[in-house]
Amino acid sequence: MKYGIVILSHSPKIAEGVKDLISQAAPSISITYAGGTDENEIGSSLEKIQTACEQNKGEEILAFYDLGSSKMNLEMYMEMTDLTVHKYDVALVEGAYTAATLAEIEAPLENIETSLKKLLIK
Amino acid sequence: MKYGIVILSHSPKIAEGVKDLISQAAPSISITYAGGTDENEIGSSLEKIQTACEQNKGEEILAFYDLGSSKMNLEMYMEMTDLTVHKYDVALVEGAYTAATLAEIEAPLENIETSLKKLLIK
Amino acid sequence: MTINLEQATKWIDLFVDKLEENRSTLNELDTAIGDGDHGTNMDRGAKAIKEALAKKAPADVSELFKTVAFAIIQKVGGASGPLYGTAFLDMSKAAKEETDLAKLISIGNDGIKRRGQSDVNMKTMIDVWQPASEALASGDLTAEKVTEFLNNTKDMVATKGRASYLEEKSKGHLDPGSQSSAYLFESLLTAMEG
Amino acid sequence: MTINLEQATKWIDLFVDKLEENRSTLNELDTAIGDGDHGTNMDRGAKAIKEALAKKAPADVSELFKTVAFAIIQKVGGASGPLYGTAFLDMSKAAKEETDLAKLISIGNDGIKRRGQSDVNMKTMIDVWQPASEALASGDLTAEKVTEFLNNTKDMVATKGRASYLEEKSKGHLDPGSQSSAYLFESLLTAMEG
Ligand SMILES: Nc1ncnc2c1ncn2[C@@H]1O[C@H](COP(=O)(O)OP(=O)(O)O)[C@@H](O)[C@H]1O
Ligand SMILES: Nc1ncnc2c1ncn2[C@@H]1O[C@H](COP(=O)(O)OP(=O)(O)O)[C@@H](O)[C@H]1O
Ligand SMILES: [Mg+2]
Ligand SMILES: [Mg+2]
Ligand SMILES: [Mg+2]
Ligand SMILES: [Mg+2]
Repeated sequence: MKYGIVILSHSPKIAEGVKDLISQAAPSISITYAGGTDENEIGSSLEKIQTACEQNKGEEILAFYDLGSSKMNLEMYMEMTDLTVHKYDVALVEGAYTAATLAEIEAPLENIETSLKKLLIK
Repeated sequence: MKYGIVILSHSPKIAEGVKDLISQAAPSISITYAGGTDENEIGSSLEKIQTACEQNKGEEILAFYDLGSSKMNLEMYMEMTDLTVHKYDVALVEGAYTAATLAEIEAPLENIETSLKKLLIK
Repeated sequence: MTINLEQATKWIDLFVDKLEENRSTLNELDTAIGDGDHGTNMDRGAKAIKEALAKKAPADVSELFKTVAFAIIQKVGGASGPLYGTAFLDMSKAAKEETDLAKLISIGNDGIKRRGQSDVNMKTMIDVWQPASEALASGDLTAEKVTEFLNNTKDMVATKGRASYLEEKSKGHLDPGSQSSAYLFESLLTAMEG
Repeated sequence: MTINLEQATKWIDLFVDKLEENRSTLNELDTAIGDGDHGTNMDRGAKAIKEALAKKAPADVSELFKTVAFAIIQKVGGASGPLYGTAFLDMSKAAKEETDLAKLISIGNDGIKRRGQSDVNMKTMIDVWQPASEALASGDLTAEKVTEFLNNTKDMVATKGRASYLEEKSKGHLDPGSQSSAYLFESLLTAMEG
């Protein structure tokens, strides 16, 4: 599979819920998530981000996050990893849904990114 | 309390997670949510929307949704109710967070809406 | 052409049967360009309609449509819930005074457009409802025409609903909501025949 | 002025103590313009640093900073995690060659700016780090100055971090990350004194 999706949220429930939601529209896409701190409280965890990215089955990763510290942890991870991770500064739920829908029909990255541009808010 | 926040999502987990996340920044704001169908599957429920709005303690409601059918159910509810419900076509998580933060410090609606305008994506 | 309670009841009964029979067809269509649940959603609505009608037989067409609307609104769970729900709710209100079928359908169509902020050519159920309503008005709606309206959605690019996320790639597939609407109008034609 | 392992160890020990002592102060500052967890976050980091240092005594300043960085990155859980974490990680890399304290702090400051895409006057910890780094370079950093830098954040309007959601209303409150950074530099001054 070309693209996998990784969801990062401060809330474990949001992260899991986004996976549930977008899986319906993209049943064949690998979707992994990192939600909350190591103790599953509101926050973010570099370790969870790492695990979510490593367990994802996509050749390249499309990553979506909610607030600033998820973004910073993601960028920190991107500096450390050899995986190809694309980070999008778009609305979390809506952006992940859009990307999943398009990845499901094997749309090229260019098309996915054109659609995501409309959701840029960060 | 002047403004309460209602979160509508196709996913019960997203709805609850958004409440968890924004409660941290807005501990004194009434935040209620409607997630998923009556059977807690992915979808939306007019009845849950009604309950969430009726149980909210705000004098006026600021409502945030994820996808089209939540929006349509919300609009349907708005046609039926006497409550004042403001619906925002913005990024769900980010919009609700922004509104909650500002409502917490009792910012006027005008200010809240100016901030939300930057998150318009629907 | 006017519609009476007997005809309207038959219409809804036939529609409900078709929805239950074609649950998987509708799901498959929705899998291609949506989230794969349109059949499940409408089937849930169908069962709720049956149950509500079994509980209390409506006294007139307006009450029948209201029962249908409430069952759909409460139970469908997808976008088609508020859409079909608004159509039947608006038709129910109108049916208090109005008995002309074409007028009622046209009012239902307007309800869907209002609720969905949509119009023809967006690859939605409107692409069956609106031409069907027009054909009814000119007295020449046939099952063939309904199929034609449905098939026309195939080459459209969706600009509303979930399929719109696919943009150009939504081409080449029938719209699931147009398929369920085709069942609705086929059922109507059969009910009005005899 | 250069920094050696003994001084650096003392610095971190003092910082960790201050974080633990002032957990609720930091939480209160963050409650006013954030989500109320900066004290809890930094306290978690402090405990992780202590634990990591107890497990394995670092051989040099670079290793010490690396241990601090990893503990913070792994345990803090808020924005301050990657921010302080990047500062100490970058200082750790630089400390392999560099012993000049002002240079190291300046490198840490650059790390925070890179990670946070931020600069001075955005009402963040940068507003303590950057002037402190400059004062160190000119050899005149004092505890009074640190307090002054911290107090300057009070009238700033936040344009980064959670407080930026409050826009104008973020005025009139100290930035919590600047307060924890003030503890960091106060600890540093004490450690370097003797
Ligand atoms: N804005 C809209 N206006 C009109 N019809 C719409 C709109 N959005 C969706 N639809 C119709 O609803 C159908 C999908 O219904 P369904 O699958 O039950 O809901 P969901 O998309 O929430 O899963 C589409 O095939 C389309 O015909
Ligand atoms: N982009 C940024 N650049 C620099 N510092 C920042 C940035 N975002 C936040 N901060 C700092 O982090 C502090 C908040 O840390 P903390 O409360 O632990 O994290 P969170 O905001 O995720 O809850 C702020 O007071 C500010 O000093
Ligand atoms: Mg569907
Ligand atoms: Mg659905
Ligand atoms: Mg905080
Ligand atoms: Mg936090």
